[in-house]
Formats: sequence, C-alpha cells, structure tokens
Amino acid sequence: MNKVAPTFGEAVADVPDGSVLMIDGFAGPGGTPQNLIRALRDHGARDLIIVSNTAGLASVIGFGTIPGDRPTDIGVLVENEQVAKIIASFPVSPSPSRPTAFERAYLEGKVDLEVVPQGTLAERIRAGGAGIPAFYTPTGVGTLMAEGKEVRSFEGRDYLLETALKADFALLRAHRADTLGNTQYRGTSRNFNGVMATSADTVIMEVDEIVESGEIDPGAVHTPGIYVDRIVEIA
Amino acid sequence: MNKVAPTFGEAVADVPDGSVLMIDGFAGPGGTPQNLIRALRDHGARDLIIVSNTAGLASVIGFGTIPGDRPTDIGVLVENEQVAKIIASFPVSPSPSRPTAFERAYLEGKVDLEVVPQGTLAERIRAGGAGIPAFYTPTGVGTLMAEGKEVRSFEGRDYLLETALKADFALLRAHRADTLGNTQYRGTSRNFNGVMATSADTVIMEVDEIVESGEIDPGAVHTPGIYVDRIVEIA
Amino acid sequence: MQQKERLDREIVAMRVARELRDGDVVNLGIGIPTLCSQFVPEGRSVTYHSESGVLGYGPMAEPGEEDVDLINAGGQFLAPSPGMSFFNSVEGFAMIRGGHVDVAVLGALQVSERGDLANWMLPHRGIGNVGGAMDLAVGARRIIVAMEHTDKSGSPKVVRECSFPLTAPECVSLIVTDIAVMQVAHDGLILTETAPGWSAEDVQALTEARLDVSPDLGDFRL
Amino acid sequence: MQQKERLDREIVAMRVARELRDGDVVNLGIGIPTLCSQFVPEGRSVTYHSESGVLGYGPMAEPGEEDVDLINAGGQFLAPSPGMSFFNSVEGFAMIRGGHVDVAVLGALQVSERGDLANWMLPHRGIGNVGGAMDLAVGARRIIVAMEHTDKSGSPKVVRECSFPLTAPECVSLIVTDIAVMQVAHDGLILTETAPGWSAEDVQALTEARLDVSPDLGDFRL
Repeated sequence: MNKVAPTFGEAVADVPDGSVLMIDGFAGPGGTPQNLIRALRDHGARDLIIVSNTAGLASVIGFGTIPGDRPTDIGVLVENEQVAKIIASFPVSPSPSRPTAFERAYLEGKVDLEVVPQGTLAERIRAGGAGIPAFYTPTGVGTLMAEGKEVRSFEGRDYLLETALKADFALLRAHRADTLGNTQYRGTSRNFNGVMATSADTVIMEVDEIVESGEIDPGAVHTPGIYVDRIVEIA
Repeated sequence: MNKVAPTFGEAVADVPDGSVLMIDGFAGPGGTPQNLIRALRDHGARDLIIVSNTAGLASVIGFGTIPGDRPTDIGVLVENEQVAKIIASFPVSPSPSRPTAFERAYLEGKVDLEVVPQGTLAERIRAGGAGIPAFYTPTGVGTLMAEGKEVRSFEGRDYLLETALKADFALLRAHRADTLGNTQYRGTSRNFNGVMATSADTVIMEVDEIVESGEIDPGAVHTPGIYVDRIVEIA
Repeated sequence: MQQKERLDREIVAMRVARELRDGDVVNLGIGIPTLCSQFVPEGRSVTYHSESGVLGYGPMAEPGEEDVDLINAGGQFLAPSPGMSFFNSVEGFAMIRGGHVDVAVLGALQVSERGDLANWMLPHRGIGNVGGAMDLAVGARRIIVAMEHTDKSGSPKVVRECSFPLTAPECVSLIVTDIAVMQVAHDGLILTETAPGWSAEDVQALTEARLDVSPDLGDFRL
Repeated sequence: MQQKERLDREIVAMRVARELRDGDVVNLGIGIPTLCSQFVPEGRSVTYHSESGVLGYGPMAEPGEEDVDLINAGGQFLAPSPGMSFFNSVEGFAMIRGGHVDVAVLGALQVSERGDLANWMLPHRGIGNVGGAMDLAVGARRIIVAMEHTDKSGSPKVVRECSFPLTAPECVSLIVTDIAVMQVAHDGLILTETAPGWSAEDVQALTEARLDVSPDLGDFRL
C-alpha cells in the first residue's frame, strides 16, 4: 500500500478529458499544488471542470506571493484552453486593470463560471466527502446566490438549500506525508486542501517531505491516509 | 482573558435548573469529565437535559474501564434525580442483567429518552456549532428513526432531514490546554469532546495540564481557544 | 440435526477475514466481528477504522497495557500501531457515511432475504442501543454480517422479513454464520458454503428465508 | 462643502477599533478594516480570525519575514503570535456561520438605510468575487462597515436601496466613514458622530439615505 508516485507526470497521467477536479488555490501559492498543475498542463486533458477557491490570482496580482516570485496556479490551465468551467468564490482579479486569464476567457464565452460563497463552497465539498447530500445555510439568502434555490425557514430564519460537491480527482499540496498518506499541512495552507482531500475519488498530493509511517504524531495528523491515493515528493 | 477556573465547583456553579448540557462519555472513562460531573452532582441543578453518547455505562459494565476502576459518569446525575431527559445513541446496558441507573429510571417513567444514531448525533451537534440548521443524511431511512421526519430523495436515494443540536453548557475533558483555551485531546478521547466544544454557549473543560499560551503547536490544536470558556486543571 | 457440530466463533471470523482485500478500510463491530483482524491472510494490508476515533490501530492491548484513551467503539483496549491517526466523532462518521470505509463486519439479531439488517433493539426490551450501527449499515461500501445462525432459543435469524426494528433496509451483502455462508443477491439468498457435515437441506431447516443453492456449493473456504 | 477635510483611513480604522471589546473574536476584511488591529485600545485583548484558517495571528509580517503559509484572506503576510491556531476552510467558516466571531469589519460598495450590505460585485463588471463576505455578513454577531462615505465619482454609498447586488440584507449594525458614524436602528440610520468641521447637514448632503440626528451628536470619538 505504498502510495508514493515517482513523478508528477505519472501521478496525473490517468486524468481523462471532462474530469471534475478540485485543486487548492486559496489566495497565494501557499497550499497550491504548483507541480501537479504544471504536470496537468503538460498532460493536456481538456474540458475540465475545476473547483477551486480562486480562478488563478497569485500569478496576476501577487496575492500571498513573495515579491519577485511568479507562482503557477490554475490560470495556466485556462490559458492552455483545458478548462470548461470553474466553480470558485473569488474568480476574478480585484484590480480590473489586471484581469486574470480566466476572466478574459470568461468574457469571451470560452469558459463557464459558478460563483459560490467561500463558506458554502467549503461546506459543499465537506458534504460531498461526508455523505451529506444537502444542507441548509443562512449564507446567500436575499442575494443573487438564492436564485433557483429552495428557501426554507427554521425557527423563524430563512436558509438556502445547498447540495454536495464531489470530484473525480483532487490535486493538493501538503507539507509532510508518511508512506500511508497521513498528511500534515503547514500554517494557513491547510485551507481547502484539508477538505478537498475527503471529497474526490482519487486524491493526489504533492508534499515537501515523505516520511516513514509512524513518524507523524497520530494526534497531529490533519488528513488521515485513507483519503490519500498518491503522493509525490517535491524534489 | 485567562480562562482558568480555580475549582470544579466554581466552574459549574452557574448551571441553572432546566439547562441543556452536552457531556462527553463515549464508552469508557477516556474523555469523560468525571470531576465536572461530580461537581454538577454536588451543585444539584435539576431537570437537566443531557446530550451524551451513552447514558452512563462505564460504572455499570466496565466498557473501556481498567479492571478495578469505578469511574464516574452521568449515571450519578440520573441516580441523584437531576435529569429530565437524555439524548444518546447508546443509552442502555448491553447486558440486560446489569441495567444502568438511567435504564431503571426510564422504565419507571422518571426520565425521557431520545435515541439518535451516533453519526447523526455527532453531525447534529456539529451543525449546531457550525450555523447549519438542518441537513440530510442517509442514516435511519426505513427505520424507527424516520418516524415523523421528512424523507427526501437526492439523485435517486432517500435521506432524512435532521436538525441541529445546541446546548447551554458543555462539560468536557481534554489532555492539555493553554491559558487561552487552545486544547488537545489524547487518543480516542477526542470523540464527542471535539465537537461538543463548538456547540454550547458555555464550554467547561477539565484537563490534565494547563500550559502557557504558545506552548501548543498551532498546527496541532484540536479545539481553538475561542470555543472554550473555562478550564480546570485536574489536581 | 441440531446435534451436528457448529463452527466456533474464531472459524466464523476466519471465514469473514478471507473477504477482506489488500488495502481495505474495515470497521469491525462488537462480538465475532472483532475477532476477524486476527485472521487476515498474509500479504494483505488492512486498515482498521473505529468510530471511537482511530484509524490504523493495532491488535487488542495486552493485559497491563490498557490505555483508557485508546479504545474501540466497544470499549475494548487497543494497542497502538505505526501510522495510526486520531480524530473526533464527526470525522469518524464522515468517513463512514462518505463511503470511505470499504467493509463493515457487523453482528445481527436478524437478516432478511433482501438483506435488511436488524441488530440494535430487541422489541420486548422497549429500548435499545443504536450506536454507530445505522451509520455503518448505510455508509460502508460492503456490509458483512457475522453471527450465529439461530438465536439462543433456536429460532432462525435469517428470515423472510425482520420482525425486529431495522438498522437499515437492503444493506447486507454477505452473511457468514456458524453453519453457512450466504450471498444476498437481487432475488434472494444464495447458499454458497456450508460447515463440514451440513447439507443444504440441514441449513435450510434452520433458516426461515428460502435459500437458493449455488451450483458451486461447497465447504467453508478458510 | 466638498472642500471640507475628510478623515484619513487610519483615523477611520482607529474609530472602528474603539468598538472592539476585550475578549472579542474579530474578522477584518480587506482595505481599511485590516488597519484596525493597530489601533485597539490598551488593555483590550482581541483575537483575530481569518478565513484563511488562522486564529490569534500577530501583526503584518515585516518585509523579508513573509511566509506563504501564513497569510490572511486578502493574501497579506502575517506574523505569528503565541497561542494562535490553524484549521481548514470548513472549520474557518463553521466558526463564522456558527456565531463564534463577535465582530466582522467589512468594506462596502453600498449600505442601505436598513443595513443591507453590497460589497462584492460592481454590476457593470458582470462578474465578482464573493469570497467569504456573504458568510461573514450573516454569521458574525456584529457587522461594522468601514469605508469612504462616497465613491470615486462622489456618489453616495449610504443609500436608500442598494442598486448593487447584495451581500446580505439587514446585516450592518454600524457604519464608520471618513466623515461620519451612523448606527443602523430599526427605523433607519442615526447619525451619532461627524468628522471635525462637518455638520449633520454636510453629511446628509453626501448621503442618499435619510439620517436621523442623534440628540448626542458629537465629534468622532477616538
């Protein structure tokens, strides 16, 4: 049950056209699986549906980016015309003068978009991994997000019905993993990595370091190994 | 914002009659706040509604109990006639010849019972803490648990609607806490402690050890301090 | 016929253990199921899940080594194992309901010919322990029941319709008892194996549900 | 009147910071809100929450000390602080929706006299970043808006009805701008403080919503 894959390319080689992928990308490169994204670009699978917090911001406006760094994010998949749709909470550049690759493609009608409030996005992914098909949330009531959705009152307050999100693959980034896939994230890079790991059929992680099983404190594992299918060490 | 309370008695002194309490008690004494339970017995608040996984088993049948030990559990509150109702997944003794205090009181009509599947119980408590008023679950469809509940189909499968649980107080047990209330549990004792901490207005913890803030690895905190109101160190 | 020898609990557990595949995540219920982990064939790596909040635990703790903070859902003491991990009850059941547990081995009071499971409440007691059984029954990808073929009074536990309160309808895939192995198929139960000395007729006589006999019927495969 | 001096961003942040109480858990949005943490009065201990997955973080990181694994929701680099904790996005938003965040300080494009908030989308752009704003607007116990009183073209941002897409209806408790402090009451907005040199009439002239003037109207309390 050794889950270590030899290369990033081999780790994503079986992603078919039309896949639904969850890919971490919170705001900056922290937590973003830059190597797996580049491997997926080289692999070339098309018509992808990507679930991610942003739609590729780090490389455009430097959110969360060390000055001088030019991190890779899912913007390269959009530029390479591999993306059919993005489901995100923060899809566009906050600076209208510096639009993202996604934004240009969206305005040209080349890619679809579903904007989801960030907490609802996290909760929908969690629901997908936890066997909860749908839940009610107060977020979005009385806004555009409520269009076409059931509104229901509990104890006098209105809530929206939201449904679970699942994916075929997740491309994630962690700090350490043991050979069984038990994983720890570093700092705020846990963000969506920690939940996307539970909701995709095949979970692929790039990590700074792979250690032997038993080297991670069992009380400090963030993602238990049963969720993780493939691990690639960043050279 | 020092949250350290001097004694167990002072930590529970303001629990009024009729309170809803979440009290950990998974199977054995691990994770059970034995000192706070004894303090609540001595305090004497009555007509309590208690949410707990069991209704007091460890002292009766030795589940999870080191031979020779006689741990305290919520059975003492039932014996002391302080309990109006218990919401639990595992309320009775698996050995009919050794009934629990709760079981005797229930059969005498002195206390009410709501039996909830363990996963639904955990999820309802989580929902209470996470601002989710209700969710759908496959658990209990086609059983007694479905009585009076909405059944709804998503993608061809039936689910039950379940609602959030909240409490006035939680009595919990952890291994370590810092003075801000950042908490770590030991091993399987995290169980319901880790979720009840999010869903009660006032969260009271007994811990083996209180340390200074900064002594717990921020990546290994199980319950962030904002959830915890009072901490008492076990002498 | 009642004099024929029934298999002991360890053999039932051994038969169930053969069903576990390399890489499976497995939850073992209280009773016979707990025994299965001792009998997993060599070369298969199985990860054990307990809704007490642990994955990848080791064997039962030795006397004197008990730790109240390392138990299974039946309150039994576990030994640690490298690579295990701990989590709270919400996560433990998210794993179950979310389909991350491959196999749950459960005891039963009754199983119907459609695979309905009743294992949490004796109706005459009027009160029961559901614990995690309902979540496991709907969430684990495969449910194997391991139990005695009849109850203490000799009544069949493999029935046409469960008379006891259900844990979940149509959830059981395989029934292993102390005299037989039965697959739950779309149109009923298929008897595939019998204990040594037991014929298909012998088993049927202690079974309320009608059993289709597999053309490959044979002895318990251990 | 447009020549009267407006308060700078730091003063607006300082005024908001006075609203934070000892023990509060506070989420600071992008822009002016981020500045508030510098101005919390002595003796008050405030715990900062960011939906990037951290509680109890320190001040902004010094240049050269940036860590891509320690950022706020606006992608700014944070310094560590003793007693902080990390968690994933599910937990971060459970804290928000579950009522565990006492105060959220948010920027706004428009606020209505009922406290409706619009801060995520300019309609002419046709696409917007909702981020965590809708969750914060419905989940935090108290919402304070910190913003300029008018937009870049001089149009009022405190309006009768928001013309921009809403973030949440009736969620704002207090509005602090560069010329005024306004409470959202059941029957409308109450002007309680003005910037030095600004009269209630001056503020009303730049405000579309009708302002009730508090009998205790005074200067900005800093």
